[in-house]
Amino acid sequence: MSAALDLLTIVAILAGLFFFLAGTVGLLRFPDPLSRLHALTKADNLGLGLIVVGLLPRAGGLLGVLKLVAVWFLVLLASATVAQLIAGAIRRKGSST
Amino acid sequence: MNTASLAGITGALLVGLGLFGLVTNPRPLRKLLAFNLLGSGVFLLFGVLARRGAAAGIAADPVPQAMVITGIVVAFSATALAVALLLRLFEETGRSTLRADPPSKAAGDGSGA
Amino acid sequence: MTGFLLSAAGFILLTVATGLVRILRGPGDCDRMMAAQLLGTGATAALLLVASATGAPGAVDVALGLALLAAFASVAFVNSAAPPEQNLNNEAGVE
Amino acid sequence: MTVVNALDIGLAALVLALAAWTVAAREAFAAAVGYVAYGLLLSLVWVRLFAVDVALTEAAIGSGVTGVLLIRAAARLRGATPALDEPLAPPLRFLAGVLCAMVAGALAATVLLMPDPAPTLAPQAVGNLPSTGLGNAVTAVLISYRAFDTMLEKVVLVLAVVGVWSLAPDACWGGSPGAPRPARPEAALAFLAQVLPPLGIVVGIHIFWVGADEPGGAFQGGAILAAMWMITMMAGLTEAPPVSSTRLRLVLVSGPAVFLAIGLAGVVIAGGFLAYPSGSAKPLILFIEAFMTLTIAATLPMLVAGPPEQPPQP
Repeated sequence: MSAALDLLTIVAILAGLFFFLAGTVGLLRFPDPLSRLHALTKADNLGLGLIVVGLLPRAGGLLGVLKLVAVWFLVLLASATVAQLIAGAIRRKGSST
Repeated sequence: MNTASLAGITGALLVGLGLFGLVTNPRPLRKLLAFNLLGSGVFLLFGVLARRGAAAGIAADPVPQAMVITGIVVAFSATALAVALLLRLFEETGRSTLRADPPSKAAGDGSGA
Repeated sequence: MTGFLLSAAGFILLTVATGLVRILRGPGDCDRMMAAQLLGTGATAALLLVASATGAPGAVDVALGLALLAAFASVAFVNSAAPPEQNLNNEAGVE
Repeated sequence: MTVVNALDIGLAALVLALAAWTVAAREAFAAAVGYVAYGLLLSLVWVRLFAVDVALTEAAIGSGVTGVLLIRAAARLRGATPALDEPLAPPLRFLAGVLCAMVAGALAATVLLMPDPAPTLAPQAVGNLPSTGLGNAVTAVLISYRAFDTMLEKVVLVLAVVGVWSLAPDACWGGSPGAPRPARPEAALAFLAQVLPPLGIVVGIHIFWVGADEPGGAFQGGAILAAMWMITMMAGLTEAPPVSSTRLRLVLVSGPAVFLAIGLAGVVIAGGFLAYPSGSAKPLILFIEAFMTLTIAATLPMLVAGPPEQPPQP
């Protein structure tokens, strides 16, 4: 059982790392600000989310699980809002950025 | 090299960097940023002493830790006061500089910022 | 396992650090803000991994604090990044 | 061990790179963004030093609240004319660089030459914990062993607010600060400001409460509560209260006032200024901390909001 959980941890964290990498590459390589914003939210949502999933078996107790899920939820909330706000700021500035 | 010594060297370099920015950058807001860097470098040196003072079952000496916590809060209030002074100076004179040179009508107010 | 978690934390830091090139290059302030946002998420993830690996008590609370404050810098940026003429209309009493 | 080393070295390099950017950036705004990122990473360094209480403070105040303060300031100073700000002449710059490098080098050498393990007060701090009833030695140092220090530090916070307020133009005295409100209403931001505070208030009180036994405490919890008030102001959901508000002023001074009152009562009851009667130390400490949390939660947003900028409403 614990071997299976360890496997879950490793697979989920590796997948999370992939999304962090993808988000960063997108932030660096995409040509315009709105696509870069798109890449950024992938790292926030999926990257951190998969890492939280991977760490859940090691959380130790209900409070630990709740805290991890709360971290993910809060970052999701922040990233969704910030994406919206920054997209608005980019649009108002036009293509000058 | 362990974590504590590495953090100590980082802290020392931060003090150097902060000092350099404070001395060389003429703009007040940048001086403020540099001063905060300097301060956090000093805090980090406290943290190194705390970590090396691990004993009695706790991983870091609590006394320097408590001093750093107080320090962070005081540094913040000082920064906030300085920012308020700077913004007020800018509002009064339309400039954000520490020079008391003419042609400013309110330079006397500002030289103390 | 500890080694794996710490390496993962290191990898994330390395990745988002590369993203910081956007703070250097810009070109716009929006891009700088995005890089800072990515660094915030990366630091939260690295913190969770380090907390799980070393078992430092309370480290998850730090991640919780970072997550709560994740949006603050960007919100302050968007609030103050309004075009100047709009700024004047809305904050007539301020200038 | 090598993985840990690589992680620490990478983290240190990143912190230093961001610090260098903060110093070297051409624009003040870019430098402020760099400083925010720097503060984030610094809290990671504090976790690596096992100073979790400090990491919490750094995350909440050093990066979050200071970030809002600096980004607002940088944005508002953007119109400033840099005409009179010519940089130092290159030879002087070089000299300054050499001197600062020497300072840094001397400090680094001192750190490396200092005894390891360092002299420590940890055994005494832990040994006296039973008399305070606390489990977190850092909180014990703050509120009990070095209580005088912490009380005066609260006074400093209130003095800073007085200093900021005293910068108000004459016509605006008694009015509201120009709170960090949005330039235009944003539905997404309003949503965030409605969902975040309930959670944040729970987390803030949790961190204050567990501070007695685990990392946390009045500073950290109060800073998170302060951030929650700030986000509602930043979203335009609430206005900053006028500085003449009696309620606001009472909250601002309640922390140091309660601390001082209990300290003075200690002279009579426990035989010393700021001494706690044995047996009831823990409830008293928590009582003081509750008011300190409140004071911090009110002070930090007022410091960020700045001096009054609107004339008082009749």
